[in-house]
Amino acid sequence: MAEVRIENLVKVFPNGTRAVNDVSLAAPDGEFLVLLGPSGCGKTTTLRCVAGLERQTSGDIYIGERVVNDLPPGERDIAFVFQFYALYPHLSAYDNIAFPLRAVGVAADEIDRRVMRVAETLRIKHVLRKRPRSMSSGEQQRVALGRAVIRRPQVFLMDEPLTNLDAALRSDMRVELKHLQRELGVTTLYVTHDQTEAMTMGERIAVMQLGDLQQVGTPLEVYQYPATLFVASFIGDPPMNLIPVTLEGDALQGASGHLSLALAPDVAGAIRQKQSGPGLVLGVRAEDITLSGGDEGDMRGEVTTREPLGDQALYSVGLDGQFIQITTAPTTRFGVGDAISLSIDRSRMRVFDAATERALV
Amino acid sequence: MKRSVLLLVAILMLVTAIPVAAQEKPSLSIIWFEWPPCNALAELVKSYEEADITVTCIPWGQWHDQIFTDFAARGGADLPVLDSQFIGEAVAGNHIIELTDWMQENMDVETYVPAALTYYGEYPLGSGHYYGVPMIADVMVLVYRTDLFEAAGFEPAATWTETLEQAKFFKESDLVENGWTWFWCGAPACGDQLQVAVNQIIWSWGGELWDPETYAVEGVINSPENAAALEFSRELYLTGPEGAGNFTYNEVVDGMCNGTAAMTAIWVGFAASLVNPESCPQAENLGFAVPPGETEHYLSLGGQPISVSAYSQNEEAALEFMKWLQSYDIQIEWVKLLGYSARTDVLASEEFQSAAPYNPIFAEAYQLVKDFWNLPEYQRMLELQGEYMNLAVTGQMDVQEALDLIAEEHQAIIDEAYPDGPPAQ
Amino acid sequence: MTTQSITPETTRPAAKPGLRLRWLSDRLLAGTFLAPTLLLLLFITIFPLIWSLYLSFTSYNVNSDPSWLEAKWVGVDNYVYMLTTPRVWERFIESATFVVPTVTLEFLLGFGIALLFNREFKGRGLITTVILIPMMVAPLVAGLFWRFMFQADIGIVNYLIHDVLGFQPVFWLTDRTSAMISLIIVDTWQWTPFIFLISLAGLTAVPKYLYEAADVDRASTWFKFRHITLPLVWPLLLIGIIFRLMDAYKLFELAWVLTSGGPGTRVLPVHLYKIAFGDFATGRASALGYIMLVVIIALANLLVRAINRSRAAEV
Amino acid sequence: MNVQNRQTRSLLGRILFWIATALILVFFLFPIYWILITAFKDRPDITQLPPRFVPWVDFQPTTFNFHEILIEMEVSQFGTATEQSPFLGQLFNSVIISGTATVVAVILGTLAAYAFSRFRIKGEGDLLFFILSTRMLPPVVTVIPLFLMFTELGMRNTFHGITLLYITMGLPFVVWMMKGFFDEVPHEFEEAAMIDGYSRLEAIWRIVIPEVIPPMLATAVFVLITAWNEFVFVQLLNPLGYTTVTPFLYAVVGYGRTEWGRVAATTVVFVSPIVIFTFLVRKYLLRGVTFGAVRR
Repeated sequence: MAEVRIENLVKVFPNGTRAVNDVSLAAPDGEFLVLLGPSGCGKTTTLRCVAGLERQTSGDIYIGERVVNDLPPGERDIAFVFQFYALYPHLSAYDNIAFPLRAVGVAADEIDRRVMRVAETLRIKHVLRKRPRSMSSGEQQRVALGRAVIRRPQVFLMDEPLTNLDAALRSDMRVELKHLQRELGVTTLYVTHDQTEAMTMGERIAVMQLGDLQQVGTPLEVYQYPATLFVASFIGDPPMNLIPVTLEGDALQGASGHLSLALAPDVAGAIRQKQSGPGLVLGVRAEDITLSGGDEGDMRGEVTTREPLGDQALYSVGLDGQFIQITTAPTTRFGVGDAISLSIDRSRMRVFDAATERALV
Repeated sequence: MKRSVLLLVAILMLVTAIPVAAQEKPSLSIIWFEWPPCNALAELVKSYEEADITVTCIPWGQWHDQIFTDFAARGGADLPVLDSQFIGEAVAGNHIIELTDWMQENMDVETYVPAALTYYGEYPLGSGHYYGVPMIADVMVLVYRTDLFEAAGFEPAATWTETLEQAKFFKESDLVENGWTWFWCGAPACGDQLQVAVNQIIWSWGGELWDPETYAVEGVINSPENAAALEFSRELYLTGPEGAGNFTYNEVVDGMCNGTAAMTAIWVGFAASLVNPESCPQAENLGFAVPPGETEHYLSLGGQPISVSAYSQNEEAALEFMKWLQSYDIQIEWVKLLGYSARTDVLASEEFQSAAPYNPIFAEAYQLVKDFWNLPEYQRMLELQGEYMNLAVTGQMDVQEALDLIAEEHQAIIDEAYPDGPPAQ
Repeated sequence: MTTQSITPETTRPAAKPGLRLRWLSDRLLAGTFLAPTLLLLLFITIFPLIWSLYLSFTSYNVNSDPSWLEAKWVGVDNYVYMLTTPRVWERFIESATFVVPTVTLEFLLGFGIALLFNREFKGRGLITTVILIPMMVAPLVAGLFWRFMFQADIGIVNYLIHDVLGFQPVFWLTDRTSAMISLIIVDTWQWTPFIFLISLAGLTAVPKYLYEAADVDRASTWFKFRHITLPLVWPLLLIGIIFRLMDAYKLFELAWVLTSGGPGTRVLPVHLYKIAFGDFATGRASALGYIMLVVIIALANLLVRAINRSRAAEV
Repeated sequence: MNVQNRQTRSLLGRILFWIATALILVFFLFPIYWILITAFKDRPDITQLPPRFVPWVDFQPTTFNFHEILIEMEVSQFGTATEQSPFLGQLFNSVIISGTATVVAVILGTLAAYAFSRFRIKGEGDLLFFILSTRMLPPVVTVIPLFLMFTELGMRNTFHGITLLYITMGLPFVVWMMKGFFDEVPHEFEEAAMIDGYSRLEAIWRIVIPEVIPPMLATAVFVLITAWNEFVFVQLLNPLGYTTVTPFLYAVVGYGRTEWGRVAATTVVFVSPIVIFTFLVRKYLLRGVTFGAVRR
């Protein structure tokens, strides 16, 4: 098993687009690191550069201690699972899984033993004789996985392997994949645009946008302490409420005066010192806001919608043309149009600099 | 009876102009292959009042098959000009009418070169039944480079062996690249070129292709004389350009005209193009003579007979035209237009002798003519002869072996076609 | 399933009432689509087929027999004659010595060039189109000009071999073996572009990600060729080979013009032509024609079955 | 359109590549070049040795041959009789005959191919093989019966006669090529359209037609080439009326002296329409010729 290190990776395509913009990232040995971001953010390109399927414009890639920039994919000891599985249409499942071993001339009985073991673990023994065209997408996906696993590579590189599965199968596969990876302990870079996959599978998540690495952190850090406005808006469902505010003295004031949030002097001081301009954005999760009937909270407003979500209720309150979303216990009973007041948990809020979009506190 | 051959594909092409229905004058159509005499004939017929005549000249490659496909469709031209060897096929399919009696009344039969009448029209040979009359006579003339002969102090030789010595001399000399160039192609697409060339050498060595009385080929075509004649042909071949095994008339004319060969013998029909400086750079240096003989002196007969189609709508008018065509003064007009006549009186006439420098030589050479078998099986026998003799001449097969193979297969063809011997005369 | 051809996101057509009886329209439609092709094929080919098949059992000679309706029935004599005459067997062998090397050479050369050109390089579009021109030239002209070039004394090929490189001149068209070689060279020159085009089409149709997967699986170039390219492209090549096999087998014009059907190149169609148009022995010619047909159908059948087998193993 | 973008990184690899390409181009294109320059030579230059390769350097190009075949040809090399060259008329015939035959063959063949690919046809395999086998009998055998049949039906020397024949000759190729293509086009999109209420015909019109144009054009190239260069049948069936160029090509070779210049000039003019058409559709050639035999 090996550590994967990427340093100042840049990739500019011949048509000029800067797909990857100076990304530096390291996945320690055995870690399941997720590359998360919307489509076109450079996550797949980064993965393909690590695999050697694309040649980076500049920057270095290390697998274990070796620099692999100039090595062809075959010599990087990595396995790549494609989004569309890339199974050989003319070969049976057995031959597809056996392909990498045959490519390097492993003995037939050894191949047979290992293929059977992999088929066992991935529960695809019943399809070994079939060809891809006559298998379900779930089975095809597992065969693709089988082809990667059988080689016992140092690194797994997976490009959205679950996107083509139906919802139910996808959640099962998430668990299975995670379990398989932990059992094999192989360092894995996993690309996805689905934040639930990222949150549930990734030991750490690297969030990318327009080629830039926004933040790398554990799911909790990324969820609770987003480093940039983009990460804040991208992670979490419902997304973090982002309210434009300004610092007046020791309090954050909303544009229309409905919101004023008193801060501890040291916190206000820290903001004032780090902020590059007057514009600030207050970020607070729906579950970090509490509703109350009275009028002593940080903000007063009127309930616009209420959605029962089984284990929670989701309220939205209009403020200066945007809607603040608040999740509460299912039993709270405020109706549409009721006047309510909101109070924000100071310890779990984030303040961002509107210009640099970076978190200040 | 010779067949001049073009290099091209022999799959038929009909170019008979549909005769315009003349008011009262009947219309006749003639079909021949495209070469200067055909244009000359078109010129000649203009002076004929009793009918509107259209002459169609089609590329040689399609000529034989075109006529016979028309026969198959029971149509075609009123007056087809066939080749001497076609007579057998045409009579077998009774596509042309018998002219034996008509000839006696309407033609001065006695003035013709006897061999011409026989070989152009009689089928089966010696049967006395005639189906065609001479349209044009043709024979090969020796063509040589007068300037080279002067330089070497040579005169056109009377015998083939002496001619060979001359050719060898030229081959070794640096006066010219090659000695004797000839149309050695014996392949199916070349028709009868090698065959007419070698036949006259075989006959001049006293050899025969077959015995016309007994239809026997075995022992005749592979006789010692024939073997010697074929051996001689091989040596003559070696004095020519390399790889001439596929030469046709085109390559021979090219060779003589761009000056890479000293001597050849070719149908007099080509003479007109050889003396035309515009199309032949060596025109001034080309002399003509009677081709040589050996112990005997025979030359392959060329020329074509003209016949009357059995499917012609106006047979009378056709026969009238034939009578007009064969008359002395029309034959004189014919030779003036560089045509060639089989009538000895015309050949001796002053008009003919002066029409072209080589005409006197033609008149003399034409007396020595002899021809193949004109059996319906002519085609297959011709092919076999061409294939094996070509291999012998180009040194790819031993001469005797080639002749034995020809004899064996010719005999098989004849035995199959005439199981109980030659047809009753 | 790459989405090269149709993108799933094609906007759905606005719903419009279609024909109610969908299954009828399908069967009716199938009929109307197939009818013109089948009728035309039947109309044009059926009469000649029946006519020549019938006559192959008669001694009909289009020249001497008055009409083919009264042709004399001789049963299988023609077939027996054809199959027992040694000369006909020579022709079959000569045909084989032409067809087999030619189609093999065209396959190897065509597929090789396709592999070579299956990459990005300057002028790729132009070169892949210009190289097709030999295919467009009439066979007669190809034969004529190659004959001009192969002419022993004044041809350019011998000029190059003899005068420039100093070797002995080759009798391309007159020597029995070299005549066949020159025939093969010219046919290969004219029809390799056909196999090249089909091969290149096949190579570009193989999805790129398969090669990426193979690269990752450490497959060598040869291993990729042997286990991905060939198996996927092979059925397409077979179809190309079938068409080439049929045409090379029927070759007539080129042999007639290049070597005049001369020594060593008397392939079956030339022999057949001589029988049909030289001797006008239509009965015999038709018999030989049908023997040839049976041989080529057997060969083509083998190849077609091979294609279906590769597709059928699709289970 | 996937193209292997293995950059031949190494310099040696690139040099070898371009040497191989040069050799290939010389082998395939030199004869074409030789025909082209022969068309611009007059007779003495043509058969000279050492051969004249470069115009303006080795020989002065002349348009004499083109003048002869396009305007007026000197008929017999001996006399001075000239006649208006029939070439242009025949070229027009070639265009309308081969053109119509190609268009009709491609359309009919494509419809049949669609039927074979989409509907379950009884005995489909045998039917397809029958269609293919119509191309197997050597023309020499079928030429006589066709000649008799056309004479009987009065279809000789007509436009529709020869065109019908060329359509039939082109159909097998079109059916096999287009069937392969249709097998490759997924059914789902047509079915989806039909579920939305479209009839099969409308589904074809909206979904299939736009997708099928490229391979039809690619197939058209092959059918056109076969019809354009056909000689055996046209010169037997249409000697008088609607004759195409190929018989003229045979005749123009000449008798006594091979008219290389005229043959070359005729070829250059005769082959250019096909080269142009192929160049126009070159983009579609690759995409259209897969016969659907390469599985995705």
